[in-house]
Amino acid sequence: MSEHNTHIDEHRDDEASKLGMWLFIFTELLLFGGLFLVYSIFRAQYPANFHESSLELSVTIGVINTVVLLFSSMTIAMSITAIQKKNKKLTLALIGVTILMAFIFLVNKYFEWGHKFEHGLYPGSELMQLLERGHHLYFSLYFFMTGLHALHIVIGMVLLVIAYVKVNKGSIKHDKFVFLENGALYWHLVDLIWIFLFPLLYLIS
Amino acid sequence: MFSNNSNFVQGVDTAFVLILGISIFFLILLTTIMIVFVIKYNKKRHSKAVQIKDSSTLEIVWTTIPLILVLVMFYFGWRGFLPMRQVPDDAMQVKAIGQMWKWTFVYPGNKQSDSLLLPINKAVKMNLFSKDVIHGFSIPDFRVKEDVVPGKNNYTWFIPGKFGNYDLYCSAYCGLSHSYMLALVRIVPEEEFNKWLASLPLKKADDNNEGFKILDKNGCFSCHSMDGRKIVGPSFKGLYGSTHEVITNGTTRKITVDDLYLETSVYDPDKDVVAGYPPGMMKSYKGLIKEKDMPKVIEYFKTLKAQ
Amino acid sequence: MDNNGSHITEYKVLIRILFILLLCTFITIEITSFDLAAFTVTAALLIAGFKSYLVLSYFMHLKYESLLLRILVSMVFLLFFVIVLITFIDYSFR
Amino acid sequence: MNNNEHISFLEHQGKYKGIFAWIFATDHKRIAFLYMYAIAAFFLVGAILGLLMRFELIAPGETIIKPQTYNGLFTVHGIIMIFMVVIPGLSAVFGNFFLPILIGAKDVSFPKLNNFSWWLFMFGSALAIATQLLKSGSPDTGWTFYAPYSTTTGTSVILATTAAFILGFSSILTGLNFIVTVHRMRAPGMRFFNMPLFPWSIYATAWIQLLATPVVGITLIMLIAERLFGIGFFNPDLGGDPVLFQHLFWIYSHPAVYIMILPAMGVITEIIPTFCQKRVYGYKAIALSSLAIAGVGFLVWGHHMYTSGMSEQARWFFSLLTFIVAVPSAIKVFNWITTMYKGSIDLKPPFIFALAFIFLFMIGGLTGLILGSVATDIQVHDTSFIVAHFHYIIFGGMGFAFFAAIHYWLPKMYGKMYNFKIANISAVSLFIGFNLLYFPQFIIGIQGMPRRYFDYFPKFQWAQVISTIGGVILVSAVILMIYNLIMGVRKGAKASANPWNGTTLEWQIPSPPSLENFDSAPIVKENPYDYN
Ligand code: HEA
Ligand code: HEA
Ligand code: HEC
Ligand code: CUA
Ligand SMILES: [Cu+2]
Repeated sequence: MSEHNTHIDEHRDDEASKLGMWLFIFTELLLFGGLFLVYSIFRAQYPANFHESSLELSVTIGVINTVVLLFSSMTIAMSITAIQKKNKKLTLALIGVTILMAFIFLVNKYFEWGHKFEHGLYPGSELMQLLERGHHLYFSLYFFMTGLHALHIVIGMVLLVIAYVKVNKGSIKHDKFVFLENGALYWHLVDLIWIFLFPLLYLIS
Repeated sequence: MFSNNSNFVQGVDTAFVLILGISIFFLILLTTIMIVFVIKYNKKRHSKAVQIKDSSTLEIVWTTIPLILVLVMFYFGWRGFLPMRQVPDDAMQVKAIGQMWKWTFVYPGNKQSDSLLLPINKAVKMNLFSKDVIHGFSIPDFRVKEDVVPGKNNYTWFIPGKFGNYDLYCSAYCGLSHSYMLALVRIVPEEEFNKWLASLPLKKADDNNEGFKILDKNGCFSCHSMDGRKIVGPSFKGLYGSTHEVITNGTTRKITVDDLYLETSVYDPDKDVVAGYPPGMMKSYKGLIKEKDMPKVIEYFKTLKAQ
Repeated sequence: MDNNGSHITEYKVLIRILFILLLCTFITIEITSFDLAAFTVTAALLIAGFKSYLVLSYFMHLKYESLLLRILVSMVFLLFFVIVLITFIDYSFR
Repeated sequence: MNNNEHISFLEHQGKYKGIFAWIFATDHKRIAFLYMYAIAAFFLVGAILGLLMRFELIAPGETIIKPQTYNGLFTVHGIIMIFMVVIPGLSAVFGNFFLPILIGAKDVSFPKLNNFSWWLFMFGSALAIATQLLKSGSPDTGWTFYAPYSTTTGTSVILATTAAFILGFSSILTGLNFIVTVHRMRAPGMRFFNMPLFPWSIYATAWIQLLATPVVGITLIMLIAERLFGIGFFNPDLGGDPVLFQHLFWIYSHPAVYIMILPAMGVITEIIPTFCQKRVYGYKAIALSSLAIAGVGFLVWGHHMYTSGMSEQARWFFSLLTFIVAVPSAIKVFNWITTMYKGSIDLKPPFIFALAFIFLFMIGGLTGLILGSVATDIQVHDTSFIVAHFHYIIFGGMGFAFFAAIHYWLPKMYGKMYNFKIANISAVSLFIGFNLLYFPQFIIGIQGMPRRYFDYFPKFQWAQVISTIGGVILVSAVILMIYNLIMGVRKGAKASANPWNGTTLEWQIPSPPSLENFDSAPIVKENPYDYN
């Protein structure tokens, strides 16, 4: 940025950036951690209600989204292999596929949520207030957790789009790809959280 | 050694004196050492510092000693506390209801009172119940304190051991008049207690009225009475249908209390200010009392006839 | 933390991991469709734990990172686990 | 180093001029100044609110303000002091300035992020102050935001929690920056156990900031969602649980008290060896006890909830761990005092503040033991005993450490020296005013005076009057101290590079340091406190 701090940029430290990203991921994990804590406590208190409510969710959509995310997680991991192997075209293609997957995930989520909204089931709705306590808590958690997760998907997508542009411009290349690596790490975080969200929200017996 | 106000004083005060004693000992000891060093090794007297080597033995010693001491403190603290959770089976059950900002005590036989009268030397279990937010049931002289949490059946118990009047405070912050949420505790002989109990009125039946519940939950009754008394605001007794003067935008006019007036009074209290009361005392309850609940509230107002 | 000669994970490995992850997903669905009482949650969480282990080690390259970072990651998960456990000391006894 | 060609970072001409050279600065030293001026201003605002409360409490009944105003006052006083003053306080000001220098680095790892943290901090603070100006009135929940009161009150709770969330985010980014800096930027040859102890304490603090803050972040968002949509997590009518909010809140806020005190302990650990001209006693024990406090501190949050109706098992568990976390603090105190043994003690203002710190911290900490024990906490929970405990340990601890730090490092930061005599007078009168202000609160706390009380029984008045007098003395002393510091900076004598004869790296470079701190590679010693 300004002249008088150019000394900072002389010194490039990829390990530092990566460590920084990991630390940020720790923060995100504990952010969701708070929600998982709330979830576990209410689930322990209202097991039957949680089970009944979870039947309202479509396991199919959940499975599709899980597969989509796992797949995208793999493609973004592959993009790093590709850039290390100096294969720019493949890198771009893989990032592109990942972004596409993220988009599919969001479209899916849109329909899933939209379906609930149509039935008058959304935070603050009249119907929600009338539900039994356990059901109410379940759906509040459902919207809160998946909503926050979707927000992270959007942030991840933005990061990946930037990475795409940078790879295209050539500022991310085989010996300088820490931005892509960090974007990928963030994307895996999103996947990691979904790995827990899916069984906890969709598969309750 | 300690006062005999309740059966817990002994345990709590023992722990207190023990921890305080150890603390004061360390505070004085360390402060003295510090001052001695500052004087003795002052630059003027001791111009060259002596570099000393770390000693692991010393580190271990001064880790172990505090560790043992704190474990002792923990033990006494725990021992003083444990009886507070072990309620005898024959304890008299009294329900303490906390709401913004007053206490109500419900005795066996559905009798209710604003102050807590208790017979001496008899175990009493307080079942703590809140109608709105968290309050704190606290009688410092008895070493008794437990939060009154809505939706949770907290309890506490004690055996009063001395005649007299004691203060009961609300210890958990609960809003505007938190500091006025007090009650009187009176410890009396058993016969007096029984006589008093017999003379108590029954708990009011209003409790099942939907409108009453809404007003009660929002703390209206801390400023408005139902029996014609003037507290902070005018009484609700006979309010509906009555005519009186209000000040609207600085001009005095006469109104008759109807549905619409009640609604503005609740949602926009400063619009029509009752003559003789300062504006700005009552806050707007918009959003707190839902529009759909208003009819129930108004129905309830209609029941409060001025006989 | 010096690994400038960055490790390259082969495509094959990544595909294999994806395959295992998908398999785990379907096992989870199968398991939770039986009613094994408390065991179902445990099983589902164990599998999810295993899956996240895979994602962390291979997709996130943790396997090839410094020991320090691996310890830090496990500490974070441990911390969260301990916090949940302690909170349950309150909830399961009241 | 030739002094003639030395250009300090203050004189350095960058791309931006005037104010922009400051607010867009990425130099860690300039950012430290930015934090310091902002925090001093907030501190002043918070102190005035505190003083207003004291005047209200001077007599029973209404004296100068209405109950609702009083409730807003202690809430905003708490929010400002906790989230805007003491949590960023030492780590963002002196951590920013001296952490890189003490480990021989040019700057922190992410200078731009560092600047961004400051902007977030200012944004969050602006929101917090804006709550005062809204029509709905300042929040009246107490700084703890306990549900369900906070979900129902009509005041501007949403804005206040949003502010706290943003301030937390800023705190997380600062912590992240420092951890990476300590790992990646140490001068060649400096291993972890060659680092001075202030960086150690900042490092331990940074971990707490990083791992605890997100929990309160999500909790505050849940609270906002509760108000906006009625999600019901904390609302018993909808099946929720108010006590769960307390768990979540204290999972952050107990570790947060160690965010406040650890850097303070670090500062004291720097000052004592310098003024005793003696190597610090028990280097390893002090370093590791910081980590121990940070680690175990995560597991004791329930001691704020002994009366909330937790299970008995949880109560004894938290009590036991609370006592154990006190031991590392004791170790530090013992090591500090032993460091003075056979030293060559020079009673300069920074050292006097450090002595006051140790004494006040001991009182605050030892009364913490009374709170840690379940039986005695039942008696004093939510009374002014608690108010006295945390003012002793936060203001007497962290606050005095801040004053000690500014007197210790001011010559390095500005290259100027202040008047010692006035500094000593202000230190002593601060100490007297402080004890007058808070000690009586212990006594009436034991007798049952509840906290957050607008009004009280006349039997407590004697103490409240003493407290108010103490408050006035305290504020006058602070004004004297600040006046002295400002005069020092503006008109004081030029300070040499090493006025106290310290051994750590900051004293090897000119005052004020140059832009890149070290014009030649720093000489790293085996033991940072080597006086031979
Ligand atoms: C900087 C902040 C800070 C620090 C460091 C501490 C440190 C400690 N605190 Fe404090 N505390 C607060 C800030 C802090 N606290 C605040 C703000 C609140 C109120 C929040 C609110 O409700 O608004 C609070 C409330 C609080 C409570 C809840 C009270 C209640 O609401 O009922 C408890 C209970 O256990 C407690 C305990 C302790 C203990 C055991 C320590 C220990 O870490 C202290 C350790 C120190 C020492 C022990 C002294 C030094 C050692 C010696 C002199 C050697 C001799 C020692 C031995 C023999 C052991 N604190
Ligand atoms: C750092 C923390 C901090 C500090 C410094 C203070 C300072 C003061 N506090 Fe404190 N206080 C809290 C944190 C703090 N407080 C918290 C967390 C609560 C609980 C809130 C709640 O219940 O929710 C509380 C509650 C509280 C109460 C209890 C309210 C109640 O329960 O009813 C009272 C009552 O008198 C009080 C008084 C004061 C006074 C008179 C001062 C001060 O006026 C003392 C004088 C201080 C100064 C004069 C400092 C001036 C400093 C500067 C001008 C800046 C200098 C800076 C540089 C040189 C860089 N405070
Ligand atoms: C802090 C005290 C306070 C609380 C709490 C309070 N009020 Fe009031 N109220 C007043 C005062 C003072 C007045 C008279 C001045 C005015 O009209 O604004 C008043 C006036 C009224 C009036 C008009 C009375 C008349 O004689 O015309 C109504 C109706 C009313 N309040 C209803 C309520 C309801 C319903 C609630 C609870 C949801 C409530 N109030 C809570 C203080 C309070
Ligand atoms: Cu009820 Cu405070
Ligand atoms: Cu604590």
